[in-house]
Amino acid sequence: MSPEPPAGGAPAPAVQLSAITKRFPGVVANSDVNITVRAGTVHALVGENGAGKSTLMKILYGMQQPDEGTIAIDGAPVTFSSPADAIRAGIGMVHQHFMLADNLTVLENVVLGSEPRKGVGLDFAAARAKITEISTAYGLGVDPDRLVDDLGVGERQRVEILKVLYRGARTLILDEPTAVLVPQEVDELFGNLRDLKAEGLTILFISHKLDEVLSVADDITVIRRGTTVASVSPEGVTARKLAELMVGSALPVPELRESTVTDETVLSVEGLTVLSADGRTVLDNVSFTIHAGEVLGIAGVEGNGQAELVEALMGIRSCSAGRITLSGQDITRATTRHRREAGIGYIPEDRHRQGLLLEAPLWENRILGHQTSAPNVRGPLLDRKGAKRDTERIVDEYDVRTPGIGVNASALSGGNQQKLIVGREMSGSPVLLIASHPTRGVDVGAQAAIWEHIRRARAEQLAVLLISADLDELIGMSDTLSVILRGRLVADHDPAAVTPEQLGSAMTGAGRED
Amino acid sequence: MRNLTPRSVLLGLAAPLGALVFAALVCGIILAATGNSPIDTVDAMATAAQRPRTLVNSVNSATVYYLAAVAVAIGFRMKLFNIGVDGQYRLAAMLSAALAGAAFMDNLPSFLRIALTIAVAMLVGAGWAGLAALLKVTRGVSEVISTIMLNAIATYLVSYLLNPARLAETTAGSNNIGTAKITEGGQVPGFEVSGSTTKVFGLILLAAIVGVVYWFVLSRTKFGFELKATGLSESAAVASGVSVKKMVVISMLLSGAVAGLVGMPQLLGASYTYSLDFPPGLGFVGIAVALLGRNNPVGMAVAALLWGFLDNAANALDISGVPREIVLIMQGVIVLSVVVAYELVRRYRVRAEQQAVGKALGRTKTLEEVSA
Amino acid sequence: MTVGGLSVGIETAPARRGKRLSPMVYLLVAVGALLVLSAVRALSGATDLTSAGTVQAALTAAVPLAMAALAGLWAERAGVVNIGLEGMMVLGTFGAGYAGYQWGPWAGVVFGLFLGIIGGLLHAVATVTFGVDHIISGVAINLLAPGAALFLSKLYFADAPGGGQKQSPRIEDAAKVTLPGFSDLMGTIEGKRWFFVSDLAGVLRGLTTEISLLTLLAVVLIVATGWVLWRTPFGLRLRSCGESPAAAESLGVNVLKYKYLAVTASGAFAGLGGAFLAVSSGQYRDGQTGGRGFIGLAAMIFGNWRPGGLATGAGLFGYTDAMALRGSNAVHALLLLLGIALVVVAVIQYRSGHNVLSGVAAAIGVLFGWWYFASSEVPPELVGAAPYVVTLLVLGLASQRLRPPKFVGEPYRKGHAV
Amino acid sequence: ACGSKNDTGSGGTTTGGSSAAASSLKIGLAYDIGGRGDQSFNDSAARGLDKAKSEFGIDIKELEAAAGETDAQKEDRLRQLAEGGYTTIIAVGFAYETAIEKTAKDFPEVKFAIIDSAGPAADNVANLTFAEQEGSFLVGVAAALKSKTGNVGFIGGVNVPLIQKFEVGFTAGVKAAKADATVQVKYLTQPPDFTGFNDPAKGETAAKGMFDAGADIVYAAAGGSGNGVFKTAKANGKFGIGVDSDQYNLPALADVKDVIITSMIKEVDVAVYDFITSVKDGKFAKGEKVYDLKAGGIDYATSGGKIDDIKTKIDEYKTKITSGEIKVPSTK
Ligand SMILES: Nc1ncnc2c1ncn2[C@@H]1O[C@H](COP(=O)(O)OP(=O)(O)OP(=O)(O)O)[C@@H](O)[C@H]1O
Ligand SMILES: Nc1ncnc2c1ncn2[C@@H]1O[C@H](COP(=O)(O)OP(=O)(O)OP(=O)(O)O)[C@@H](O)[C@H]1O
Ligand SMILES: [Mg+2]
Ligand SMILES: [Mg+2]
Repeated sequence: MSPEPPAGGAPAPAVQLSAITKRFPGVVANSDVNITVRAGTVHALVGENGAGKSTLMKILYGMQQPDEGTIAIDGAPVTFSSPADAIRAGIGMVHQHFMLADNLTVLENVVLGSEPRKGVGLDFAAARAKITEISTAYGLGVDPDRLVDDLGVGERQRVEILKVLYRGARTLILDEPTAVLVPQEVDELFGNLRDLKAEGLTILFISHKLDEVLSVADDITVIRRGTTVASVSPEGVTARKLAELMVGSALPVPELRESTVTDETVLSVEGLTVLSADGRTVLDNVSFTIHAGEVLGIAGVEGNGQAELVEALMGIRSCSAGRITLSGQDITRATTRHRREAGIGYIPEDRHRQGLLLEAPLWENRILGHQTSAPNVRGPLLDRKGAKRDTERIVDEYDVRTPGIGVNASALSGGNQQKLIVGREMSGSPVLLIASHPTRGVDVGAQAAIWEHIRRARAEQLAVLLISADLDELIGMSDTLSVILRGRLVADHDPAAVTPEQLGSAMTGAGRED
Repeated sequence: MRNLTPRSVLLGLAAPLGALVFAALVCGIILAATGNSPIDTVDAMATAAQRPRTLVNSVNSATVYYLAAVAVAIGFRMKLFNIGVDGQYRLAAMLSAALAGAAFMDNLPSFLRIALTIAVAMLVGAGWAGLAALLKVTRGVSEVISTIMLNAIATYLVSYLLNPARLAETTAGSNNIGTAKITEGGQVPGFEVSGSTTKVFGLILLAAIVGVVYWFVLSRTKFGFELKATGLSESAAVASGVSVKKMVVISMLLSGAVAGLVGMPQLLGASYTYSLDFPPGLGFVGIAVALLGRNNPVGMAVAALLWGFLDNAANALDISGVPREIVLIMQGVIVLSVVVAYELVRRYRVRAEQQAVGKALGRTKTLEEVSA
Repeated sequence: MTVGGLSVGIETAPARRGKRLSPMVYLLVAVGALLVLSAVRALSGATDLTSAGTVQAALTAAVPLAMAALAGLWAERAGVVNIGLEGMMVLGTFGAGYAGYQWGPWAGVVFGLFLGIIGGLLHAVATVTFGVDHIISGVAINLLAPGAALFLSKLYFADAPGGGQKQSPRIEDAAKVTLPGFSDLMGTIEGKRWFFVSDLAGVLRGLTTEISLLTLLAVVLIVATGWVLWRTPFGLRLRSCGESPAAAESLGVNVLKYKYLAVTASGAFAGLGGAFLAVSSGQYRDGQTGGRGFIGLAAMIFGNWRPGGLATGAGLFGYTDAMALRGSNAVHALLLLLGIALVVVAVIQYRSGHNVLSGVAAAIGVLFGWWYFASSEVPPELVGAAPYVVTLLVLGLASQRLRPPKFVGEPYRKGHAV
Repeated sequence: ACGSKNDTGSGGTTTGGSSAAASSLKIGLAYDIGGRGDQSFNDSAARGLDKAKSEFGIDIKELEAAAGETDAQKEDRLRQLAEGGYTTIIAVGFAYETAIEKTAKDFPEVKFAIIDSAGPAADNVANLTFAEQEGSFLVGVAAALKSKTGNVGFIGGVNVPLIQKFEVGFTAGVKAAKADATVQVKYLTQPPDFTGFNDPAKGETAAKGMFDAGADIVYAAAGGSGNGVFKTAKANGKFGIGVDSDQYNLPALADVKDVIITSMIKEVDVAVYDFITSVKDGKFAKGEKVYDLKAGGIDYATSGGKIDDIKTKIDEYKTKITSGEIKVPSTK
């Protein structure tokens, strides 16, 4: 697939990006970026949200064309006008967001665009054989005939990697592949990466988790505001130093200072059981209590019932058994509206799906979810002035970077969208905050701000249910920690004592008989 | 609504005007290519535009189209596609005409009669639309299919009822058949316009009220907000406490109720009976007008007037020898080109907005800025 | 917990969909349905329920609908809603009329297809290139096409021999074929009025007698569509544009190209549907399509965006429509049939715990049964409503597992997909 | 006279007067939906107009109705004609009832005619109506006499009172000739869905159903959908009866004409021509003029010779009707 390295001397770099500049309307995503990736290494790319990492990788993968600059693969200059060109040059990419068609099978997703043929037809047998072979070789364990819709996140991630391997890529781009994985999964993945590296493949790796980067990378390039600010080797640098290079300031840590837990019960859940549409038990007899001023963290591999728990608490999903009490009031059968009015704030897992109206201005997004309370409404009428004024306040207090409150939410970057949501859900003094992955995909600066807001509200007696895949965040922010596994709360941990590794093994059920 | 700056106003006008010019050009080419004179066409239209009667007819058509468009738009705002406005208004007009023409109604005061007729029409329209809503929320049946089916079923129901043995009566010597004529007390008087024997529908006021209420409810009330929110993102609406099923039912009922009004200006202002020549197909015109007016209360009014004028200019074209089908072609081309123009302007706006956000983030500068 | 490695979480997301039914099950269902039909036929004496004539008429009625539905399928599988089917069909009828009377039915078919393609291309330019809302573009085409067809027919047919301003001269019909021997044998058996056997014979005779080559072509196209879309790389790429254009783009699939191809094909199928209608009616007439494009769209949704399903939808519609047009006697028997079917549904639903639904089904079923026994005919004005009512009932009572392509109706711009 | 066709019809009524005043005649004609070229009712009116034009050299203007329009739009059409100096205006179809009523009032010097409606009454309006039931009765007799199975069919395009007149007359005719005969009745669509006049595929299916149910002759009062009826009749070795004009002689139906045993002729062309002539000659007469068997405005066709053997029988009935001995019903 890829051209032979030039005979003799040092091998040409697998990838050389020179003076890449890419402008979007109003934004220069990349400006004069220079990166050299040695063949057969893992090369990490770090930087804040919006620093331009994904854009750079998309350029390398032919999905976007640079305005200026050149790309050289194995020493030979190339121009990619579509991913097809990049794939032909031996480049594969696992995207930050899943690029999978839910309603197609794994096989169909994998072979798409590079189908084996028998006559004009698709050679299903050949495809199946090849997928099984790769899957076995790398221990990916995916069944080619399952529908992607039925897969969990971990499996989807592996399908993504399979897609790349299937095309025989020699250079792999992994854009935040670990964001949704637990430590054990991350270790497995890194094991795979090392295998691949041993076979001479080159890997470009993007992550916000700096310790991961330090553990797996051979070289690290730091990108800030669209340009390369440093190239370092992991031996000579610490996570703290890396973060400083990224943002130019100290690395914040999730940390609660002193306990504010009171003995006033805010939320009490007893025997909560939820069935899925097809009758499976997705939440099984779950019970817990959260007090005023307490943060309860829930750890778990995605897809073990967290989403269902949150939706059941919010009244989006009905429960088949159990009791939910909020400040002494039974809300088991209450509507979502009623629960929100009773003082539940909600930071959803997927802000685009549940948190925002992307095609509506910020001030209308301020009303969303709070359309029955001041300052947004007066009686049945909207209080447009009130809502706008309060949106200004949120933009101010939460440092939402926007030219105004009249722009559509879609125009904001993810981190800024998240800050708006946090600000909104913290308004009107809620008694309980349900926060699902509140800092996912948010850069370190914004992360610190969000943590600080949660801390402050907790000090003012807010009860918080925190669900996160970031174990450091969970350990640092929680007063109490529970692990959820297959719809059941299986263990409680003391955040002061537990390590991410212990938590990780509890999450996967390792060492337990079930 | 965005702030009104001279540029945004200009942009807002550029799209429809540019599109109209383009549509005129396309039609001109078609006419010329088929041996018809574009000049004559323009001339005929200009003549029509100066004839009071044509204008009155245009306004009357627009009144009805506007009501149909609002009915459709209520659904559209929520991503519901009510193709059934057609069946809803026909059934509603037929049943309310039967009621309004009934003998016992003669004893009621005029205002009450009219109000009752209109109320029944709204109820029937809402009821017929409600069937589709019910099927959707309880059984998940796509409203696109159910309303197509209900349109057809309404046709059969109406013709079953429009029978001398049931709700209709025949006039000797006439080949028409219709409900009993509504006597004067049940009619809504129109507005005289000098130079035209035809009057402007009195119920144009009803259309105006419906437009204002539509605007107010959508942009000023909690309910309107939830309706729009559901249309923009169902999942976000659910998470924010909106019961989507309830919204589907309510908005479908509202849409049907407004659909029920569609036949009223014609029934109470001109026909006074529901008979074989009661205009059909208004629901489909409503779809086109709602789309052209982008579900916007003022936009739809403009679109309805344009549509009404084109329809009523057809006679003038015919008389000057231009094939009247060119009107249909013109309407299609206008819809397409207006929408393309809107899309181009929208893209331009999005870019401008992103630029503004970029500025707010301090990211517009390039190399020099980064080196800091 | 299968193959070692990253296998956590597998159990939490098991398959949700029911398994594919085996052909045996389909066969059993078909036999069961025919048994019920036979019983109702025997009870009511409405031979038209299973007569060869009804089956033939149902086929004829279903073919243009199925073509429209297939047209919808092609576009929607690639992510483009095509509500302009009606307009594209109209173009097809005109094209068939224009070429058909001059150069024979097959030229008509080709020309109808060609005009359909023009309609499809227009839709593609508007929706794919300019990102216009798919519904708007479709509505515009539904306005444009009939206007254009009428405009052209006045131009070309007014002075043609045997033509008129709104109709083309006569078109020869396409040839029809009959399975020799078999058809007659079935005819004999059908005449015996034996329970089930004669009914089966009637259906088989309908399927083997005087079948237009156009009908056969339609069947071939339905099967071929299934094969092309689900069994070839081309089809996979096309479907991926409707399921996840971003994924397709990221793997080097030229999404715009496939969308163009799909919408053009959609126009071609709609044009074919129109052409079939015109050729089998013997001429183009203004207003001939009579909403068949919309019914086709409904058949496609009914069929869950699958070729087999849409053929079933079109068939069901064609069958009831044929019955309603052929005589009201069978429609009266249909009341009984519906009554029985609804009670069966009620029982099934009751056993799977859907008590409310079961109750509703039972109530409507009893109502239909009562209507049947209390009357001797359906009022003639209402007979024609049969196909619409039946479609609604089937949709309302069958469980809803419809799954449209995920990105259908979404505008797509290269490099902008997330 | 039974072989009566268009030409004889006109021959009977022409005054043959000089065309001196004719060139000053400006005639406007407003069609119903379908317009010129529908090969049916509107076309028949057009033929009358053409004949008048070729004979008198008058100035004519033809306008067409659009589907789904309102009375106001029809009225506008008539008014535009009147304002444009057309002093003789013919409205084709009962849909113009209201429009004529309103327009005629304001243009007392203009002479109006409306076809198929006795409704609007004014000093300057002539109502030209037809006794379709009488002609339908005669073809009903023909059907009954020609049928071997004693089972015949009636297919109406759209279920409206006008077409019901055809049905009622036909059924009466069949029963008169053969009391125990069966008449199957089917309307293709219900109003306001007027596609039943334009959908040959539906006509074909309905006719096939009737043939399968034992009918051997079907009377198609269904406009263009009748083509499908004849097509399926031919394919099944059965027969059809045409409507409005002598369909045996229509070029569009040339290849199925041998199954058309007769047609119910409604001489709209004669009515139109007569009306124009009367205005030209200054003999305009207001009020209803019924074109029935007696007046020669309604007849049956014999082209093709398929009913030559029963012509005498049919003519007996014809005489009875014209003499008033048989009164053919026009409503159910
Ligand atoms: N298609 C696009 N159109 C306009 N702007 C874009 C587009 N893609 C990216 N951008 C902008 O370019 C900048 C860089 O985005 P990019 O996705 O490369 O960031 P990133 O470093 O990957 O961030 P994250 O860590 O959040 O993934 C951002 O400001 C983003 O808003
Ligand atoms: N997912 C698929 N993979 C491969 N072939 C398919 C798929 N879906 C349909 N086909 C093929 O397409 C053709 C027609 O499709 P059709 O909609 O009838 O599918 P089907 O097999 O009946 O599916 P279902 O049982 O889900 O309705 C058949 O030949 C079928 O084998
Ligand atoms: Mg990124
Ligand atoms: Mg199937």
